Amino acid sequence: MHAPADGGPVTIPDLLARNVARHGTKPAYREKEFGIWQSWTWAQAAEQIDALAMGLLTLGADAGDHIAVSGRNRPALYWAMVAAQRIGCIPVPLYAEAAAEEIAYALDHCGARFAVVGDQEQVDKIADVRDGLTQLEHVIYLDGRGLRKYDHAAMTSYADVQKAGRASGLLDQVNARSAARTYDDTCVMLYTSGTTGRPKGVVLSNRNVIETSKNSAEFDHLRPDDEVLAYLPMAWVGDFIFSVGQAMWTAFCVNCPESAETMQLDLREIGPTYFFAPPRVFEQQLTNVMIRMEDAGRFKKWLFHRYMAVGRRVGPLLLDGKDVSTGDRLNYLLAKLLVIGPLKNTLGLSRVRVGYTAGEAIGPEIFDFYRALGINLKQLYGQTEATVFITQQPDGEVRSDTVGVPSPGVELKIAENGEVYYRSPGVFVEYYKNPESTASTKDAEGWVATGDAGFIEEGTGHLRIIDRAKDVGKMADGRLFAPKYVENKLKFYPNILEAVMFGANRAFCTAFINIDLTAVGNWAERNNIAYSSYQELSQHPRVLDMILGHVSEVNRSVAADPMLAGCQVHRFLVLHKELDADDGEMTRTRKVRRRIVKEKFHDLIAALYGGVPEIYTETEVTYEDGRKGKIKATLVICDAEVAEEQHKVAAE
Amino acid sequence: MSADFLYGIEVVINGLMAGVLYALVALGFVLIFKASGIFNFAQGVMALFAALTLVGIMEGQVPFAHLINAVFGTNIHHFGWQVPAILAIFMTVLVMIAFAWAVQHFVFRHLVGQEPIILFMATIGLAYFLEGVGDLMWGSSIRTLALGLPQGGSLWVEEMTSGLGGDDFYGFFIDKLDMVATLVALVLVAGLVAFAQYTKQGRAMRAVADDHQAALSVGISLSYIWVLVWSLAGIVALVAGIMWGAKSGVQFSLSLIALKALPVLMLGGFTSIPGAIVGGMIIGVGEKLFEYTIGAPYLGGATENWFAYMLALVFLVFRPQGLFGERIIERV
Amino acid sequence: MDGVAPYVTADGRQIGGVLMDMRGITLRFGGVEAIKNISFDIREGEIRAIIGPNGAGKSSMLNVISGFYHPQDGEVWFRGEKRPPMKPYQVARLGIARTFQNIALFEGMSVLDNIMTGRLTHMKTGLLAQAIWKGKAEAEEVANREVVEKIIDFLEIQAIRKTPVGRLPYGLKKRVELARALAAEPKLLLLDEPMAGMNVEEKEDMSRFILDVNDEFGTTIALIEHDMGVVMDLSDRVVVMDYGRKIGDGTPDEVRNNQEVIDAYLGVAHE
Amino acid sequence: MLYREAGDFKTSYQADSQTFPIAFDRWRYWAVLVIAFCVVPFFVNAYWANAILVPFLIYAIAAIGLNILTGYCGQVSLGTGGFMAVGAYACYKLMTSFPDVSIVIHIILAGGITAAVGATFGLPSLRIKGFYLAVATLAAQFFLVWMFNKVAWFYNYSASGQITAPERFVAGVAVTGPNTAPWAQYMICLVFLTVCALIARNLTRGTIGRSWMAIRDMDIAAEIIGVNPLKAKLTAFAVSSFFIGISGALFFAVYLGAVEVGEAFGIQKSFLVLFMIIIGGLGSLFGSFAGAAFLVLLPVALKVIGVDVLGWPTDLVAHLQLVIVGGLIMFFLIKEPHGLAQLWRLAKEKLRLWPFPY
Repeated sequence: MHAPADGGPVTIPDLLARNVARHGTKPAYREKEFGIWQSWTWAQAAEQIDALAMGLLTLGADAGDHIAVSGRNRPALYWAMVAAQRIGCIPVPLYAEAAAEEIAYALDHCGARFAVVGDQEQVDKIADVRDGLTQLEHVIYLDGRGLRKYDHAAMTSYADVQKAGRASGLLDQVNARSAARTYDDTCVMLYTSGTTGRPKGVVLSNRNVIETSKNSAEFDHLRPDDEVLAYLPMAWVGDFIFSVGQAMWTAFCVNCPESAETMQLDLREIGPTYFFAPPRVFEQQLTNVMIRMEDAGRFKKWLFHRYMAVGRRVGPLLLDGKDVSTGDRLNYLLAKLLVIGPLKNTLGLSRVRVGYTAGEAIGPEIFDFYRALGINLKQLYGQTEATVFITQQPDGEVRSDTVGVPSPGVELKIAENGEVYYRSPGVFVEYYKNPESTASTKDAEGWVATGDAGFIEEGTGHLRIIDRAKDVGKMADGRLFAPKYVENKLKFYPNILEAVMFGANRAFCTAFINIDLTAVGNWAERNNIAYSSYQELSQHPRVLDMILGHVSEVNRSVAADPMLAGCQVHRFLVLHKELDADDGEMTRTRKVRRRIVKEKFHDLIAALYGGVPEIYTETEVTYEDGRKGKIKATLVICDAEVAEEQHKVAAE
Repeated sequence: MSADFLYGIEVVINGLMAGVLYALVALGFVLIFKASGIFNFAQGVMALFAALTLVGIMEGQVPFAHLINAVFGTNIHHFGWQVPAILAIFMTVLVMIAFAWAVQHFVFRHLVGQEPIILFMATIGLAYFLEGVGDLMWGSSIRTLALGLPQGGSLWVEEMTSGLGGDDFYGFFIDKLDMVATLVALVLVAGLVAFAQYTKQGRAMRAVADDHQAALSVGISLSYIWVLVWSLAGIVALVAGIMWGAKSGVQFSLSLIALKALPVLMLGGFTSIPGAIVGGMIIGVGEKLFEYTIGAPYLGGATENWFAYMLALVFLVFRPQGLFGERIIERV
Repeated sequence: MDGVAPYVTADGRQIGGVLMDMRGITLRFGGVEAIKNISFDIREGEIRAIIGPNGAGKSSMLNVISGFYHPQDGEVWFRGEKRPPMKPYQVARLGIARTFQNIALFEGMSVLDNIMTGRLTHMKTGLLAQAIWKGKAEAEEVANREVVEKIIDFLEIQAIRKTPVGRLPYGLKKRVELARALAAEPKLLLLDEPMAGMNVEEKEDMSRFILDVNDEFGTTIALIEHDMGVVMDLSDRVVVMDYGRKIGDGTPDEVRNNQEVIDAYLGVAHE
Repeated sequence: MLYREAGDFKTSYQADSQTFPIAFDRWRYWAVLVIAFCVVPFFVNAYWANAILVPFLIYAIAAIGLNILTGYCGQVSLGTGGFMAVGAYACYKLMTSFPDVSIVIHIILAGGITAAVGATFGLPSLRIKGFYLAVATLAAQFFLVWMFNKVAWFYNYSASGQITAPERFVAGVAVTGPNTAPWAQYMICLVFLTVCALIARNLTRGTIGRSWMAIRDMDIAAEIIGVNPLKAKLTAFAVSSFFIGISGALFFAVYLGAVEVGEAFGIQKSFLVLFMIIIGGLGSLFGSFAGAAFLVLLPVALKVIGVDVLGWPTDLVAHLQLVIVGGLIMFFLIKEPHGLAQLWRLAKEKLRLWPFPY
């Protein structure tokens, strides 16, 4: 891989310039504000970016500086990242809802001199930890609401910085700086939420970002008239690629919702044509659909189920371009008119041409539901270190149990322990200030360990992920222990929000389970089951029964697979609290931190293997406002039905 | 005394008599309005309906004969008997009470707490409805009401007064019927006032008028009171219907004449019984005098059609709450 | 205290000269004297509270200021000029907006339209232009909509923009009413018991908004409120009324320690 | 169910506050216009024109007028008949006095004159409210009718006391007079209705409309936040009367051709139009159309069913009609005070949420 021979764009600013030239008057960014979608064309956006870039110069930003960006998705913040690149700085997007100390760590680690933030909330967070941060010089805020009385010595409003910039007339200097950037200079630095230990700063070069964006954009035939909704954390590599990389490459329009609360509404208004969402978003949407339909009249319910069935049968076939009988086609047409069309529309998905989900395995029925609606929902498998794309599903080869074939330019290999390795133009440069980790992840030939165990299907060439490599363990009797695999099967039930399996070096498997409050709560209402708290609901006998049913079913399906038959859940308990990032039990991207959970709830695990019928426990929790408290509970321990492993017998 | 002046007097007297009738109908409005805040536009049609019913019963007509014949192809019209006036009147009263109950039960019970203007429009609907029902029950042809009330000018009065103004004055011409009507009206007005003042229901009525909540709290049944006032209004309507019916036949225009009571109320104020009476007089005399002095000679006559309203309109602009209505202090 | 010298409050807000000066106001209803010869002033940029037991004549005073009642006696000076007797809508055009004790929103209209009515005093296009709409009228509409949207954003009621006010819960209605008053960009904002019937949370929000309004827009605010705590926190100066008389005037502390006030008002409150 | 709103977003306040913000509604609106202007005229015959279309169009204008006054500004008027009469007679006098001026001008002027008269009778509304005012407007009704009856000048001293529309042409096509083609009647009324509706929409969506509604919903508060009640009420009366005047002119010149004021513009007319807006929906332009259509179609339908099908006597059916209309008024006021328009709104809500119940 080397810089484009044609001397084509080598940086994001280059792409910006190209888009201004080609699509100057086409909307580039939109944001729902003041009741309408404020829009900026590519030309206007470029002007805004330059103004900020010059402003940053007046504040004395040097090439190579890190500039932190934090806040909800807003055009101005995306511009801030590009503006940083314009003057040879490195944008470092941070998780807006991260706790103060996490932000402090990142700011300190990258030594950011400037931070561009959304509003008072962000400013306060930084103010809390400011004393510890020696390098941080200046904070630039977007929304001045409530900040009038703050000391503005080291703080300026975004608009003022731009004004100063416009006044300074340093455009030549800005251009000079961005002209100096090469294909292998750093494009952006992203902090991985890291399931274990401290976050690591992943350094991605222009090459990484642009090559990947180019390949993936071509892979899905993205077009300049596409629309995306930018609502996922800006610090997440996915959002950077979709809303910056691909957006810049294909020059499609990035739309920012008014606020997290109005996301669904804004989604419906915009009706994106290219849509990414982690499984939980699709899950939530589906759960809501089902809940809302529960209150519908008889006729509507009947209509809904009748035609969703048709959709399930015909929709996917049509999507994959298989041939379908005329009768079914007509039927599906009817379904589209009466149920699917309006439904898709109210969900805001009717225009989706390409939809992706990734990060976690997605439940088959969820997946099928959206496919039934005729939404081209595909899975991809990726990592920050790969600039997202490792494998993805081509149109027409979409399945819920695989993560697709290697993305363009990606090579795969499977180590003997089953771990998946990849090599691609997207492979990251390094972990910032962390050579050891870099070395341990990426070898000399540039192969990167995913840390996931999986295998490539014969015939299709699709990759199937079993679990985190280090989580795939052996049980006492040597059988394979793949917790994630089972946990996902469990999580596919709307009633189960989270599940954590144990069983490494044990005789049998056990599990913690989190109920989904929305789903179960609604179920409780309909069966008029009274409950005063999450805790009480979680321990309600009928709830436990229901969960028991789910677990037993999963056991049966697991038993069907000889390799994993050992991973049936023999005993489980329903946790009295939701696993929560604020309590460190999860990452910001809602991945379970096993080690921490293990330590925190050791008493419960002991009980699971101790064979007692119930266990009393006390747990420390952190409230929204950061106060800590204890909750006490007595948890029932249930025994699940375990299916016979006749396959093994058959095998011998 | 000059003849013109005397004729003027005669006009005034006739005006007063007409006024008493207006006052009578106006009372019907006041009763309902005081008790329920409903401004009953249907009062006029009620008079028409009452009169029609009375005639129908007296002539032993089959109610809804038209409809029945049309639907079942039968050809019935009369039972073939005549009902004596007194009995017929009594039966009509019953009908009006039934009507009052129906109105309360089917319509206004469901409109409690609505803005007055909505209630007002509802009564317009009621007026239409009732007119239709009346026509369906008894047919819409013009009927004569033969109660045997004295008709025609009173010679006695004429002789008594002739010569007062020299040769060209032949004495006051005053219709006997008007005199009767006046008497009846006066009696009824007196009766109503007495009823409101001295009977238990009367006091209850006024209690309700003053303050619904309070009335409720002392255990007065609102709907009972409302049925009561609607019944009274019905009876008033009947009397008015009889008088005008006897005078100019029972026909639709009757309901329009009754509309005259509206300006009377605007003068007198919607909540004041004395107001209604005085207002009635003013209107009665006013319109007759105007017609006599200006209307007929200069404007081509028939000014009674609008004079009352104009008078009320002009008057209201200067005293929105009417003669006796109490002043409203607006608050925010 | 009543010196006219501009000063700066503890939290750094500029208090300017006298904006409105009530001189010897007396108001009678028939025989009843609702307000007895009361004088006090309201100064640029301050939050001025009027407190007192029920029936002290607070609301009447507000109604006098907004021209709804016409005092038999006394003068109203606004921005250094004696205000001739005016109709309420003329007073509104002077730049005096208000909210009402029991919410007076236009139930038949959407939140947006309600707030837009607050802009009426700024709208000029004639009947004909409006009938044609395209051009002048539409331009004016849009211009004013922009102002209104800023306020909607400021009071955080974006979500209910197009809801008919009839459907809103009490607390939100109060907020919409405030928005409608703000839309007029008033020089003087009168709030008649802005927190009546609110729970603690709503009260906190409302207090925050009132402070923010005064802070961000520098709007002068005169408010009536029963909740002493709130009043003491919010206001720069307080007028205390009792039975139509003025029995105290000064900073919250001064008032708190005024014996007459304690007897008349706090005393009552303690019963 | 029929709505597809995803991707239908607004980037400007103009777009956001347009009459039909939803694309689907917009298309339907244009479709209706196209059909009304380009299709119907070719199929309309005398019966349809006289029994349904023309009266509907004319009453729709009147209903819009009254709705502005009553539905938007909250001032109930029972003088509609009288004001229509003003329009009619004004138009007649203009037609006969200036024969070579276009009838269109005359009709518009007639509206203007009616507006002036209406404003005059609106003056009391500043002092008197609610049904006091309603009754006061009866004064207008009775006085005006009486005047046109008694003052011979208005009907050019014709023996019959009637006024008869002379033949007049628009673009060479006869629109009044005995030998007017049905489609011509239809077209001129349609044009006037369309323009009136547009004007009404523009007025009600903007400043003046809001001050009307403010007065309607809470006049005291309205005045305190800066609405000038005099201006608001008088404009309401004037604008309302303008439309009613136009409808009156059309009713006389185009529809009836010859008019005797008492029967054509009597108090019954006032009630009829009032009922239209109550049934159709107070404070809704759509309601004005719906109400007019309903009360124009009802008698026709009843006649068809009662007389033609069941063979009942006409007068009986007429009486039934009274009962039904009266009943409907009470029913709507009790069950759905916002009339057909509200029902329409609810149906639309359901369709937009389909398949969800909420």
